[in-house]
Amino acid sequence: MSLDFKIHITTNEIIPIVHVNGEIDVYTSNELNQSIANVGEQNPNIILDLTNVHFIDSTGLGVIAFNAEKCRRAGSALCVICDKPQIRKVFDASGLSGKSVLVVEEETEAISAIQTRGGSNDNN
Amino acid sequence: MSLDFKIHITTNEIIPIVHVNGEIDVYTSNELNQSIANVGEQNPNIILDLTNVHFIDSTGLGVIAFNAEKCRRAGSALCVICDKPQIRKVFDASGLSGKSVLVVEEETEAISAIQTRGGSNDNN
Amino acid sequence: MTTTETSKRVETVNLSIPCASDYVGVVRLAVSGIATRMNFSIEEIEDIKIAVSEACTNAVQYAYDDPSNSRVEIECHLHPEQKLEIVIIDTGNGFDVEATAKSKQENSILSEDANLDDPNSVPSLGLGMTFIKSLMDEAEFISQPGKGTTVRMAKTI
Amino acid sequence: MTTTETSKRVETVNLSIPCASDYVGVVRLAVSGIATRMNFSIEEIEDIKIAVSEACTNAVQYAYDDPSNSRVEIECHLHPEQKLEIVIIDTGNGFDVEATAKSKQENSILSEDANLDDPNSVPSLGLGMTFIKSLMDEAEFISQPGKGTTVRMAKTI
Ligand SMILES: Nc1ncnc2c1ncn2[C@@H]1O[C@H](COP(=O)(O)OP(=O)(O)O)[C@@H](O)[C@H]1O
Ligand SMILES: Nc1ncnc2c1ncn2[C@@H]1O[C@H](COP(=O)(O)OP(=O)(O)O)[C@@H](O)[C@H]1O
Repeated sequence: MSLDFKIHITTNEIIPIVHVNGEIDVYTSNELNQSIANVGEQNPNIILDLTNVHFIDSTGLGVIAFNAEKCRRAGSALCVICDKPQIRKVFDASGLSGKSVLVVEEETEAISAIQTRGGSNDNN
Repeated sequence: MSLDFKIHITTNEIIPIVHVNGEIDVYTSNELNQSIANVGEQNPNIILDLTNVHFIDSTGLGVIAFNAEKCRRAGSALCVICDKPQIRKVFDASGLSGKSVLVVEEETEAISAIQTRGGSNDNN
Repeated sequence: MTTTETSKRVETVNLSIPCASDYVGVVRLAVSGIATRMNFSIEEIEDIKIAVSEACTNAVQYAYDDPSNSRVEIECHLHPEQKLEIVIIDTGNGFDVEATAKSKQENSILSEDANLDDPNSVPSLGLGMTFIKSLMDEAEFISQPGKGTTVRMAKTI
Repeated sequence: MTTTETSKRVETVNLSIPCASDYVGVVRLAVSGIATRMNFSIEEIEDIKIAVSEACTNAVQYAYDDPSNSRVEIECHLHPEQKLEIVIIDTGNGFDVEATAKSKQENSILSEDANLDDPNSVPSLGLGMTFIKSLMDEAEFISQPGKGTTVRMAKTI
């Protein structure tokens, strides 16, 4: 069902990945924000996997931008994995993709993007 | 999208197969009825593939039972392929599965069921 | 509606559609969305979708002589005890609920004397009300000749 | 609604929800069902879903001081010229549409002086109305202080 929403966390190498399933909107974005905040307490860098997200609006973008900007100010990075054109389009329309939020299509890209831009977790 | 509805016809050996995609309800069942009627003009036996049907109610059942009963009276058979428990359940609840409508899980089963029960098309 | 809500009140979603077969699927989608958020199981959601579909289909097929300017109203009441109550209302011709329940299936496809010659008029199975009763925990049919029909159904998680 | 319908009239589906974030997804589902039946493309349906979501979200977030007894009404008008018009209505506080359009994004996350210290209060992006305007063919915001806000949007296939 398209109203199901689930989050689970994995860790690839040293960067935690927040995998989101479902729709990110005003109802679900609080839970996403909380998940990212929890992960962020332990790790400066975060990968957000939106491969299984089929809807996002400006409320969802707001939560992602908020956390990405926090990362940026702290010298780390938040990277979004997203291969769906319709989700990608929302990031592009918002003007966020170029700024604090890195948007890539695959996990390997996300890891190298973070290592380049955010600096590795080893520095902490 | 779950409101998309499509029908296409293939022929396996000598029995035509009506493949249905989407939801069979009061809105779409006329189109299904028409498709089966068209196929039935050429062929006494019919296989109805509901593998990609995710919803059916009594209106849809009515159309299937109507055509199955027509086949039965003509000495041929209509066989339904259906592997989804929730669709199967509707057939079972209706009491149709045992009577004119044969319900099986796979195409090969459907072919042999029709050849046993309906007699092969060669007889015509 | 969910564990994050502390509301102990009934919350209501209302839907109003033209009395036409096109819109029955829209009602199913909206209702399945509500049932999903209430955390009904997939099987329960399927049951609710069928029951709602049967009631809306009956309104579309039988309620009005001329349905073109008529409407069907659907009320979804989300009870705090995790019960979803759905009410489908038409203001059509109404029917005799008891007599229909008794005579059901007499003119069904499955009876030997059913006329199957006209492919454009498929006789009904007479299963709609039976499905509603068997798939939901509660089902009530209230119909008044000339005033219309109200079908009230409910399911608890 | 489709090619099989000969109706040349506007057909309307109405939806009414409690003013709560839970129900915004239900509205998206219902609207996407209508748009699918009208044969909008998948991309267009996504655009419509986002625009509707933004308008409902604004009603839920900003319209009422105490949203607990308040409602949001959604009207979907299906025009025969394959135009879907959607109107989202709240009877809340209203706001100054022009002033807001001018000042938008001033307190956004993306401004350097945005306060990001409280993880429980995420500043908004100020993109909702912009998205509605850019994703739909028509968009109109009518708001009266103390009376509420009506957002009218439309897209043609
Ligand atoms: N909303 C309604 N308005 C008028 N008549 C109705 C309505 N719902 C049901 N009926 C009557 O009750 C009968 C039985 O309905 P049902 O059990 O759903 O079986 P079916 O729809 O297959 O005939 C219908 O044939 C119709 O005559
Ligand atoms: N329905 C509404 N009721 C009251 N105020 C509203 C409503 N919709 C929008 N607003 C006001 O307009 C502002 C801009 O809205 P919007 O462009 O959607 O951006 P955002 O929601 O990200 O702030 C909101 O912050 C709010 O003050």
